[in-house]
Amino acid sequence: MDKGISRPYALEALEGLLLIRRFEEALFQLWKDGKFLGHYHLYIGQEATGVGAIQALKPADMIFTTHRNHGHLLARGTDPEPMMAEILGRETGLLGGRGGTFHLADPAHNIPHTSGLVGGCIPLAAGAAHRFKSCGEDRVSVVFFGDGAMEEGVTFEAFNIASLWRLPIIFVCENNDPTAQGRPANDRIPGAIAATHLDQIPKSLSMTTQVVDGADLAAMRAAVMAARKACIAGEGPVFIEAVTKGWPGSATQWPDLSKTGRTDLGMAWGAKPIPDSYRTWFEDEDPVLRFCREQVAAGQLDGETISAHDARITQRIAAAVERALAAALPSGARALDHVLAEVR
Amino acid sequence: MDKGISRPYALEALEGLLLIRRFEEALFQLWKDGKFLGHYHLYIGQEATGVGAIQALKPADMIFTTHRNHGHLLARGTDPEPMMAEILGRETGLLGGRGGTFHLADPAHNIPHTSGLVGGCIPLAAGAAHRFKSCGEDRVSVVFFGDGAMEEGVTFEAFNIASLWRLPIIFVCENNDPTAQGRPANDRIPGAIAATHLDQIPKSLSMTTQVVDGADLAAMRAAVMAARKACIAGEGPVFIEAVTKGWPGSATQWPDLSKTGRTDLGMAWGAKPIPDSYRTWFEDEDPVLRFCREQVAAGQLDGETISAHDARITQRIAAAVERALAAALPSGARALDHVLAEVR
Amino acid sequence: MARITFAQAFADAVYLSFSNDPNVLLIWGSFFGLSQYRSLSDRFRKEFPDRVAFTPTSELGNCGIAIGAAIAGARPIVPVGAASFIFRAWDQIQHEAAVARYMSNGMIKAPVVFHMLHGIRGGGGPQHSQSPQAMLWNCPGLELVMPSTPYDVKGLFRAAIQSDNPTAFLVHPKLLDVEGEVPDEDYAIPLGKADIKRDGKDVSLVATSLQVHTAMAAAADLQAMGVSAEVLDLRTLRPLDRDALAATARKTGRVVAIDDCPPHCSTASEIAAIVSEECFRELKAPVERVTRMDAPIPFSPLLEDYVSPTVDKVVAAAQRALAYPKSAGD
Amino acid sequence: MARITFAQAFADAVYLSFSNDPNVLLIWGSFFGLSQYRSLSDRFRKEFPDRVAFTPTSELGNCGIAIGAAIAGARPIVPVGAASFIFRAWDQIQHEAAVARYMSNGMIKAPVVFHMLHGIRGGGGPQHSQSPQAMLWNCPGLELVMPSTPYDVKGLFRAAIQSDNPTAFLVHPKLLDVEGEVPDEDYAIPLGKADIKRDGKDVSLVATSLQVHTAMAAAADLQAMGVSAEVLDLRTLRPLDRDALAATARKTGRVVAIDDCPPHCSTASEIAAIVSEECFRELKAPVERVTRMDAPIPFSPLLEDYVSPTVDKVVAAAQRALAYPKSAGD
Ligand SMILES: Cc1ncc(C[n+]2csc(CCOP(=O)(O)OP(=O)(O)O)c2C)c(N)n1
Ligand SMILES: Cc1ncc(C[n+]2csc(CCOP(=O)(O)OP(=O)(O)O)c2C)c(N)n1
Ligand SMILES: [Mg+2]
Ligand SMILES: [Mg+2]
Repeated sequence: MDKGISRPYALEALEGLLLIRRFEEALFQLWKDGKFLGHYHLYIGQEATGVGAIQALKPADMIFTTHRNHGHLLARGTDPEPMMAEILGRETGLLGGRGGTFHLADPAHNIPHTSGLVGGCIPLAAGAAHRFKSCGEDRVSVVFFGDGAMEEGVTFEAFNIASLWRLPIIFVCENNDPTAQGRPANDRIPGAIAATHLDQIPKSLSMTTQVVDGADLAAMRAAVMAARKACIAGEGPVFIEAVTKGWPGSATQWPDLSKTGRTDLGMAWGAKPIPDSYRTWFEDEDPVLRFCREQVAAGQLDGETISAHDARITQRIAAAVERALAAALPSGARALDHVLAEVR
Repeated sequence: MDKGISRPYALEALEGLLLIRRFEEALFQLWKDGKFLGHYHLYIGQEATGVGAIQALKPADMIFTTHRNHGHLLARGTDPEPMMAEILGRETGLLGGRGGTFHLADPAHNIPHTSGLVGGCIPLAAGAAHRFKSCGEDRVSVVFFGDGAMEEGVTFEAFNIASLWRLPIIFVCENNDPTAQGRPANDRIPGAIAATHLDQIPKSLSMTTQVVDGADLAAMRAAVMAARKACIAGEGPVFIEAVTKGWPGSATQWPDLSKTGRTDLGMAWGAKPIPDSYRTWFEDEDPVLRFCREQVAAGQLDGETISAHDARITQRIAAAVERALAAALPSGARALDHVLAEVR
Repeated sequence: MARITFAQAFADAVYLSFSNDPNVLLIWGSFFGLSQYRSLSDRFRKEFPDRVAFTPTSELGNCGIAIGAAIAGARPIVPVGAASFIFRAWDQIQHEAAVARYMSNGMIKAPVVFHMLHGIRGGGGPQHSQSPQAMLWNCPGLELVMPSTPYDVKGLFRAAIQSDNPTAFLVHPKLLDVEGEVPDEDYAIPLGKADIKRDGKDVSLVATSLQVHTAMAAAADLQAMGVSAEVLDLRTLRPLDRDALAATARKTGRVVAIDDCPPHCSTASEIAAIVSEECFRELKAPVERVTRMDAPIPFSPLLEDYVSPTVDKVVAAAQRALAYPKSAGD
Repeated sequence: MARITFAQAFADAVYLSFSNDPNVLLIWGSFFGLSQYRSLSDRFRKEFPDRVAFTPTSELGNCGIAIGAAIAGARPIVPVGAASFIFRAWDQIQHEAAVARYMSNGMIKAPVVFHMLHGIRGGGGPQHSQSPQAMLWNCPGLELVMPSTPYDVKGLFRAAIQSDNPTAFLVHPKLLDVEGEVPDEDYAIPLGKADIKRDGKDVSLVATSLQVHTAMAAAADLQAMGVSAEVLDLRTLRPLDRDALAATARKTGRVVAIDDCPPHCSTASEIAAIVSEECFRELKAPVERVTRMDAPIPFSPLLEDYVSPTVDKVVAAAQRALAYPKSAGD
């Protein structure tokens, strides 16, 4: 499995990583400023998983995701402006303001429906794979979910069916809490799983599995590419555990950007010193810094190129925020649209 | 692990085995005669599992079971008459006619509640174990369920919690369809499981597991005894897969006793020739014949003793049937009793 | 036109659906329970093997698979067996199927037909006798179809499978061998059109599914007592034919609503509430509700009968409505 | 007597329950959602560590564990978090907890308290805003408690935990910081006793949980218009205080039933049906139902508001009831 990544793909990946990072940072600021209410989940620390995985897919493949979905849409190419607008409950939002952060979806990019319930999308994704297989289409279904979803029975049921029916589906379990396995639940809230390794569970159901460093973009990309090939060849589902260290700002309840601050990319190529607080995060764990550092070290991208991209993307996100904030809230009277389709 | 079984236990076991076999045969006849309506499930072919397992328990241990529960109650010492009466919907039934065959239970013998839903009792049993553990009581909870329950998410969830909390619970999975694993579901109705061995699933959740020949009474007894010890020692749950060959009368939908007929125990000691049809059943698989054959071969019991027991038990069952049939149906006006407890 | 059983008409409708639309998939379960009609499904199993998938016993996963397949363009049918089992899949039906279209602002759809065998079946006991129609009517975004005759099951199934909405399609197992005239050709009965199964002028009996037959038997008994009862079969609850309901209530001024759900927040309660709203002035007596009692369903027959809606209870309710005094002083 | 928040009173009641009964167990979840009150539960977590077990995210399993522990002699509390999540556990609640006593002919009991945060919470969207009270009222064998004030939550929780029945204990997250006078000592409010939260004579507003506050605000608005509204807080739905409901309906002749469930088969429908049965003659206008509309809950605030029961809608409903003409010709 070649983990290399050529320059065009590296640039595309950089675009995805920075879009996500700057989007999430901007979003945190909006929340701090009281521009939207409610619970939300940032993808900071997991960017390389989503970007690497989605780079390996074809446009016709279908993606399902969770409450922590922003990164997946951005990696897929969804316009950040209607995403931001949706989170702000605006009329111009992806879903006209009906879903909010929990449910960002983009049917035009084959991300049709996002469940905010733990494990909710896993059988849906298997169902889409079943449809593709029964139509003889060369498409795969991919579902992203957290390690917490391994605790839900619905996940087990969907794994079992996918394995029995040899469905073309890639299960990407984003384990952002890799110390939780095998520990008694009493050590932590919420819950835990009794497996010492998460992939024991799909393995017990005869599924092909792979554990990948989720902060290693090229490794993720290669793993999903291989999994996609196996799926299309009719070899059945693949389970990928993408392991990432938890971002220090991932508080139990609310994300806390104040800990690591707005990311200064200069830390990737020595233009900016790495601070003592959260040093391991900046030096080893932050997947965006890591990608930039590796690309610069390999001589494929340089600090200047990266900074130029960053400036453009930062500007793009700022503009998206501005336009989203300026958009109107949908008026109440639209609330009864689309409850049911017209009877034909 | 000593698989031997002394004479008093052998006689006790014989009692259980014959009670179950004669009860189920009588029940089939009642159904054929139209004495009760609805779906029902016989324990024929699995007698050694229930009798062996339950012999290893203490009276204070708690037992949960399924739609295929008759054998478990009889092995535990429940009087066959109120069982029969319950199946016939009589006032004198164990549950006053509220439950029927699906729900036979006997709180006085610590079989408090039986669910007819696949997997329904598995978390309940774990809950009882949790209660015992949190009270510091030296009691275990035991739950019997079919291989089909491995397909339900609720089973997985209960396994996970039991393992995380190291609960004193023994999961007895009665696999009466041992050819179903690892096969695509399309080969059979209903469903299947993608594991090539059922115990892979609890193993993936760090549980101790053991596969036992469910037709070998002494092996079942020894396995449950050891499991009970481990539970009481705080070592956490044990999963036992008790494998039995399907009784030829286990039709997909309705049991069919006409295939193997009323069991003639003489086949165990050569007093009665073994017919050609279903020869492997009679020679190798029928757990009642097998137990009798082994005991006679070992010189611990003889045909005469066994026949005498059989005659008494057959007579007891016949009397139970007669009294159950003679009992009244509960009158409608009782139907609203016990919906809710009186408010204290 | 032929005289066939409800089960046969149902199987014909499923077969037609497979034949007419390559998107129809079957996420296997049981159409006909353990009845003698099981073999009727062999036909579509054998003719469309690529579109029939056999499932494990895992209702939540199975329904989720169907919903996902629907989102990806299929029109799956999931026969879950006893309606009781649908409680395992409650979350996927309520939270995914029923909201998918709405949450997407109309961009996607999830046209699954969830078929289940509901109701008090004779010996089903507390866990195999559920009637979830009241709970399902309380779930926005879900169509709810409850046929009562061979003619209706064929036409309503054909409409349900063609609808772009998720649909709960409830059949009572006691209906399977009801016979009736059914056209050979394909037809759909629009959802949301109630049907007057018997004309009458003194009292209206309003029901769905098996309870339409309870109502018809009660109407016959009432006829013998000189009372002319109208029987309105709502056929579908969402969409509801509110006009037909109001019309019969206005016509007779006396309504008995019949349901085999538990009483509180039952479909009978909803019918009572609607009728009282629409026809407050025209009602000559309070709407009578005949439902299952507020108890689990016991196994034994006299107990079961006691808590069930029955012909006698419907007749008694109609008589109470008819005897209701004109004014407090009467 | 002290002035404390609803959350504090609730936490005090849980603490008292732990202190007074060694059988009380906590199958961990979330009492107070993500609110600032989360830390209130630290007290019983720390003082009774052996009786507090932390669960995985597996609602069906967790509720099953609690039911099993109850059958074996415990009195567990399961706080499942958002009421939406209870749909994952629907089967165990309906099929095991609610029928255990009945099916055993009274030999066993399953006294679990299922606690959940129900209702339209502001930005909860289609999957985190469920109000399952109508569906739960449709489930025989289950007590259903919906407190509205600090005083009530303490007394009703104490009654629920002492009851031998399984109980659904629903709290609206918007109630958590409501303040009120609460006695320091232990007390229980018997289940099945409604409470007149405001006396009035022209129209009765009937509600539970947060909607009691909607009703109180509407009553204040109506007062300003010269209308005297009575607010009846049912407090528990099973058991129901049918007498208090009939009494207020008789007193005013005009009833508005308020609920944040979807409309069909809602608790408002049940109240309308009961009131129409009990007080047919005394009613001067049809019972008005103010419920959530028949749609999933959208995320954006104006959309959410549009489909929710609001003070304005209650005032308008009361006015419609008051303006209802005495006879068709009026
Ligand atoms: C069925 C259900 N139960 C509980 C919740 C509440 N909840 C929201 S996020 C979350 C934790 C999920 O953890 P994980 O799957 O690892 O995802 P992460 O947030 O770490 O990305 C929980 C329990 C929910 N959304 N759905
Ligand atoms: C939740 C649920 N789904 C479906 C059923 C219908 N059903 C009854 S028995 C059975 C098969 C169970 O197989 P297994 O667990 O192996 O038990 P066995 O009958 O072989 O002893 C099924 C699917 C049920 N009772 N409950
Ligand atoms: Mg996680
Ligand atoms: Mg089996």
